Amino acid sequence: MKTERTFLGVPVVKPRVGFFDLSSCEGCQLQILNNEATLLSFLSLVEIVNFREGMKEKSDEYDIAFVEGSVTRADEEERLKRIRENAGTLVALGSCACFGGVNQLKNRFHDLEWVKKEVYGDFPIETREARPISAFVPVDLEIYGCPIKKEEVEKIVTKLVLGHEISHPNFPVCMECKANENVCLYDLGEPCLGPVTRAGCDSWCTSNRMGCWGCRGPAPAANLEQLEEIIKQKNIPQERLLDRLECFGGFGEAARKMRHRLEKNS
Amino acid sequence: MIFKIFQASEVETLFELLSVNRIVGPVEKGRHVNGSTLYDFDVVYDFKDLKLDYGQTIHSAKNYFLPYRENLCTFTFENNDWQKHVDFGAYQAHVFFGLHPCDINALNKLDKVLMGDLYPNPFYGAKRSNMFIVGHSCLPTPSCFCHSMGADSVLGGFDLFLTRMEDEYMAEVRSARAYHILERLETREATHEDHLLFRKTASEKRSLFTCEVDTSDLTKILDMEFESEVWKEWGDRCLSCGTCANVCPTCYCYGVEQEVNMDFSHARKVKQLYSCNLVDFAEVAGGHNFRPESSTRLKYRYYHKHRGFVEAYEESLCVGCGRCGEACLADITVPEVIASVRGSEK
Amino acid sequence: MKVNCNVDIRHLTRVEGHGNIRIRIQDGLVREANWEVVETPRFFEAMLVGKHYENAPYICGRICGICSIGHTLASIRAVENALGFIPSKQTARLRILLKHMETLQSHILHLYFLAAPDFLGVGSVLPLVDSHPEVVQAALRLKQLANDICDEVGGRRLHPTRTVVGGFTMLPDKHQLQSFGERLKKSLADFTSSADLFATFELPSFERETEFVSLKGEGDYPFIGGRLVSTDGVVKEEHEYRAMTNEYMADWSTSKLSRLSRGALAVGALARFNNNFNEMNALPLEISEKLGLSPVNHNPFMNNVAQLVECVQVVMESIDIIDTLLDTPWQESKEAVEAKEGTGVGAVEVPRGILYHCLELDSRGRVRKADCVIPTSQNHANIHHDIEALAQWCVEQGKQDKEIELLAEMLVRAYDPCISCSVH
Amino acid sequence: MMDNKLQFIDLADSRGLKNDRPGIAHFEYSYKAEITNVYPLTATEKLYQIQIIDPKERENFNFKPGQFVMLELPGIGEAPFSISSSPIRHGDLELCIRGVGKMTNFLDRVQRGTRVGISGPFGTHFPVDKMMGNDILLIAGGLGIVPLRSPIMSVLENRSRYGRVDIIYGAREPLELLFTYQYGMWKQFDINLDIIVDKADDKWTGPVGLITEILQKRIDSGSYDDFRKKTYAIVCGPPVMFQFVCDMLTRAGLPMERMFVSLERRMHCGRGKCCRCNIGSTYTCIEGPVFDYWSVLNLKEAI
Ligand SMILES: Cc1cc2nc3c(=O)[nH]c(=O)nc-3n(C[C@H](O)[C@H](O)[C@H](O)COP(=O)(O)OP(=O)(O)OC[C@H]3O[C@@H](n4cnc5c(N)ncnc54)[C@H](O)[C@@H]3O)c2cc1C
Ligand code: SF4
Ligand code: SF4
Ligand code: SF4
Repeated sequence: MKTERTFLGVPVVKPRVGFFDLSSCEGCQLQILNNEATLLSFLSLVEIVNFREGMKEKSDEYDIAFVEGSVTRADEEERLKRIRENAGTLVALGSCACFGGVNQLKNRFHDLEWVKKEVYGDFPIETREARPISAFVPVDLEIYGCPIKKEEVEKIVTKLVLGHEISHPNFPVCMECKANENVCLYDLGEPCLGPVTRAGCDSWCTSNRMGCWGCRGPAPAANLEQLEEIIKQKNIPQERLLDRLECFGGFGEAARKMRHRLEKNS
Repeated sequence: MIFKIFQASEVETLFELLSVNRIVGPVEKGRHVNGSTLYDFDVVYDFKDLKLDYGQTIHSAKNYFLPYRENLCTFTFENNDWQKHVDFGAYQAHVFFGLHPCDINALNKLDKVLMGDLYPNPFYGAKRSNMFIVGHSCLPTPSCFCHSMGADSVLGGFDLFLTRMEDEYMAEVRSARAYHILERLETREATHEDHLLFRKTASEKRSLFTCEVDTSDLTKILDMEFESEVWKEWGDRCLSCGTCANVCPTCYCYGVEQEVNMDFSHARKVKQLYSCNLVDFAEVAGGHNFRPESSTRLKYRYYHKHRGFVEAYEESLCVGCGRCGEACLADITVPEVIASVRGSEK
Repeated sequence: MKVNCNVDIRHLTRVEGHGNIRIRIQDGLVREANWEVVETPRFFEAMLVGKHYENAPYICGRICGICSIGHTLASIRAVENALGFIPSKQTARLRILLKHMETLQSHILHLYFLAAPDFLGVGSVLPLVDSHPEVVQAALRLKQLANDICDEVGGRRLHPTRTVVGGFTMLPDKHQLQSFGERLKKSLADFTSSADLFATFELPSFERETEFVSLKGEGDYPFIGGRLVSTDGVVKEEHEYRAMTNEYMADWSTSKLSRLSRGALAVGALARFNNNFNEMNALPLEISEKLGLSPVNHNPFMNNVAQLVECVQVVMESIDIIDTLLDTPWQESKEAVEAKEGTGVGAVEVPRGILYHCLELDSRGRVRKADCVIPTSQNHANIHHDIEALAQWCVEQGKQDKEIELLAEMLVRAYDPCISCSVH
Repeated sequence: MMDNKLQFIDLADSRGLKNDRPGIAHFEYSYKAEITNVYPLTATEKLYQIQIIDPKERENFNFKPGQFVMLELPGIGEAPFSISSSPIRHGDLELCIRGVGKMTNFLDRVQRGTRVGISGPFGTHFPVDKMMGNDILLIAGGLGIVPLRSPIMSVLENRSRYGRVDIIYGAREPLELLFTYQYGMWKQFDINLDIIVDKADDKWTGPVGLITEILQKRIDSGSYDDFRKKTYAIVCGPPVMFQFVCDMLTRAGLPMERMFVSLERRMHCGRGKCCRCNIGSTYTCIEGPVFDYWSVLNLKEAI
């Protein structure tokens, strides 16, 4: 059932969309349902044909697939590849799908046998390093955040449906934080990744006086060397910066290097 | 100009008289880890919350006349046609209570760009025309250098300016409206002693500045040092975060985005204040960036404020409030940058 | 007529996470009746090792998208218990309020969006938008209210930002709280109409004797901390949670499983109700009576009713908490906490049942060992046994294929399982 | 006490900032216009004919060659485009637009009949009046032919008032050449048209190489004195190209104040407010886009 609409005379098709989840908390999908005030408008924008968390019917014919979660097992890779084949547009939904998310925190041990043993003892269980979905299939669009910000998702999906190119903010969270006239966390003695993290969340955490943990990944001009310098100067333990850089996987290599450096020095 | 003297305690009466309006003034926003108080401008309902002895606020008051985000227009769509609706976003008058000279000077500078020139900006103009400004004298903070920028005293652009002199205020009355409000206070005429005391207070203030910028020949020096290595060093430090522009009372540049409602019935055109330090400030479609390195962007900021603007308006676009240096996590401050460009690092 | 039936449901819908149902009935004999948990494990307990305790609530909140607030609060409680820190009254009140609103939004989500479609004979909430607009509107209204309060108190409805060890980074706005109080009072009317709607639903009369585990209230309906009890009479302290959960693994599940006095146990709204009904306010009790729920109830489908009853309970308690908060001047939002060696357990009743986080910290406050026991993992074994019993019951009742499949799905959904959470 | 209440003054009105004053291009005012025709020129560029709907506004809309307008697609975006049509004839406005970004790519899908917003004209222009009585050298590289087309039309319409007119136009390959259908007409007006491409295809019979090669020939064919006293040049194209060309012309004796270029920077308002087009503190939208080469040399990082 494709309803024909137009915008400025350009035909706009109501796309069939599916929501899928790999290893994740399913919070990003839930954010869509959490949009009480605008849920009904959202449903007029797209036709949801596959949403396991919310509906029983499922269809493999969809134009846009939103995939949440990272890949941590062979069957997930298979599922992901099938979804890619079916979908015209594949959207990575949330930090797990974009960067590996919190799931990749276990990768830092390098020894997956130890990880398994720590949790399951000798019980056999399958797992592998948590990876973003772009490590397996081409991804057309990434929507960042842990969790995704519903206002942003709505804006992005509207553009997607209209065929209006999508671009993410190229500036860091500090921009939005200042526009919200917050007191800077550094003035309060707390570390914050705002200066290096891509904006778009409207400084969600720092507006609540919680330093940014970088869930949206690095801003294009992120100056991590300088941030490390700042943390040192402010006498904030380096480890607290590392914890944040490491948390969602967006800062990948930079975080791994920093861990290596800190572990060598300690 | 008319001068009046009143008891310091009368300032509360003044506040009460004005409090039928929305008053914006300095309030406490928290405590810095080093123990000092953090101030910012906010709507003040209670005189007790108004902190007239503040040093400097974190942000300028610009959100009230040059909002960080503003709707430029909305569109409504119907049958392949559309209507454009413009609303300047000014609905009520504001009283600004306790602006320092730097911030009033900043407004005067903004007026030149935003209200003069070819295309006056009505969004700003409508708000600017609906302000009643009560200025307040201040003491230098460790990071402000307004005297270097000629912005430590203010000649106009306010309704009333209060200079604290011992336990009295000297009020400069600039508008008839201010004059009439002062009539309801217990005031007296300024005497010769008051004039002397005013000068003494002013010279005492001047002696307290610890921070300085040498602006002599600055426009030429900036041109000569366009290729200087120091820009690269500052650039390496810069986080390209835009904080400096956001806290600055005179930074006004912006970007525009449009967005359509989910049901395609409406669209909005939103302006967001931008910063020339942001990576894509001068990037054009197709990917070419006129200022790809952070050093070129940082340099541009100084060129605009301390050279270009001076050429156009015979004054700098910096009032020396020191906010950008205070807010910059990388400790990039105007006095240090300019000193290094002049080759006179301290 | 002999019953023959094959039910094979891969990735059951309208639940959180991935689980399969398999039933084989041949000539009226139940050959096989399984609940399989195939969710991928994420190893949260390992992730935390070596991290400073400040990471625990932040990372653990990400175990679950529905009850992230509960996980965050359980982790915070575990850390605070390990450090011997007792939060201020103000903090405790705000946390309970936040917790209640999570319970409310989660129960509403489950009742209207996940469970109700079965009773109204549709596949999802989407058709109800047109057929039962007032129901959908009421559900959205209630859920939004709960979520709005979470935003204001916790900073965010999902993965909260203001909740930290020692208190809150920021306090809610009192004007906002006041208006929330008013909205909550108004919302009670929506529940009366919901109760009327649910009274029309036909719940299967299936029952299976079950041991129900929950926190025990002392003068209140319990949500954060306290003693642990079971309907079979077991009583334990919070730190003895392992004796209450007895985790083990089985080949049909990537989630750990639990047992207590019998082969399985159940947690959740029904368990809380069964153990604490005498701590309930009058109105929720009235509703429970109207809907035929009285303790100790062994019909798992009644968990839906217990959730509705709890919604009313938490709304009423929240109204009181807000009144108290409004009457008391704000104290500091957060207190300083010292790092030291220790082990702490945080037990919190989240929407799906009792949740335990246990953290062992070293002298610098780093996590040495972490253990999280999730409500749904405690329920899995019981769901498994319930499916067996249900299959048997269906045979006795002469139910047919489609009906059995639907009943099995509804049974699992009634537990409101949060599978990704259980496998964490 | 009530008289302390500040009267809200609609000063916007008294300062002439009000919204509903067509004619003067106040800040957010735009003319509603309709796309009357769309002609694909190449794979990436299309020519849009646009008509301002209100006849009075249309009548009052005057521009000079080299000026630009802001074209707005409601809800999608707004961007600056050089007016590419004749400034003298009051026909539809013509914009030649390449699809490169958010707004332009959407515009590419838009059909005739679509309503758009137009504001302007903005900026400085090529002083074609001052050039009368002189030789004119028009040099375009790539999309640079677009802003050049308006001065060309204007010269054509007063052809007798100008001396020798040369157009040198270079493109990467023949398929990228714009306005091919008009070359014949230009030549009829006694204009020397030289076209050169970087890379020929099988059908191309013209010269292959750089603009500067043709320019050198042109310079060699005239006298130094003609160049110094009687010639004006307009150079449009990518910065590297116009820098090369202008330096060459300078060496040939053409005074820098007689060379004009058009600078394109990022713009969000066109009205000297958003600062995005600034070079130093020079607003490309107000003091430009047309600059003489001497001014350009004095703008730091203009090129
Ligand atoms: C004076 C002037 C005349 C121009 N004339 C033409 C012309 O005749 N034909 C043509 O095809 N192009 C012309 N351009 C370039 C055209 O403006 C850009 O291609 C257009 O802005 C891209 O918009 P977009 O939304 O598709 O791109 P995006 O990359 O999505 O740009 C977003 C916004 O950035 C700004 N922007 C991006 N690139 C440019 C740019 N190159 N110049 C100015 N602003 C930019 C605009 O405000 C735009 O809306 C001209 C530019 C200027 C400054
Ligand atoms: S709190 Fe963080 S995001 Fe905000 S200004 Fe400070 S560093 Fe930037
Ligand atoms: S502030 Fe940082 S951690 Fe928080 S939502 Fe934004 S990007 Fe994510
Ligand atoms: S100068 Fe400082 S505040 Fe400004 S962009 Fe650079 S780092 Fe940010």
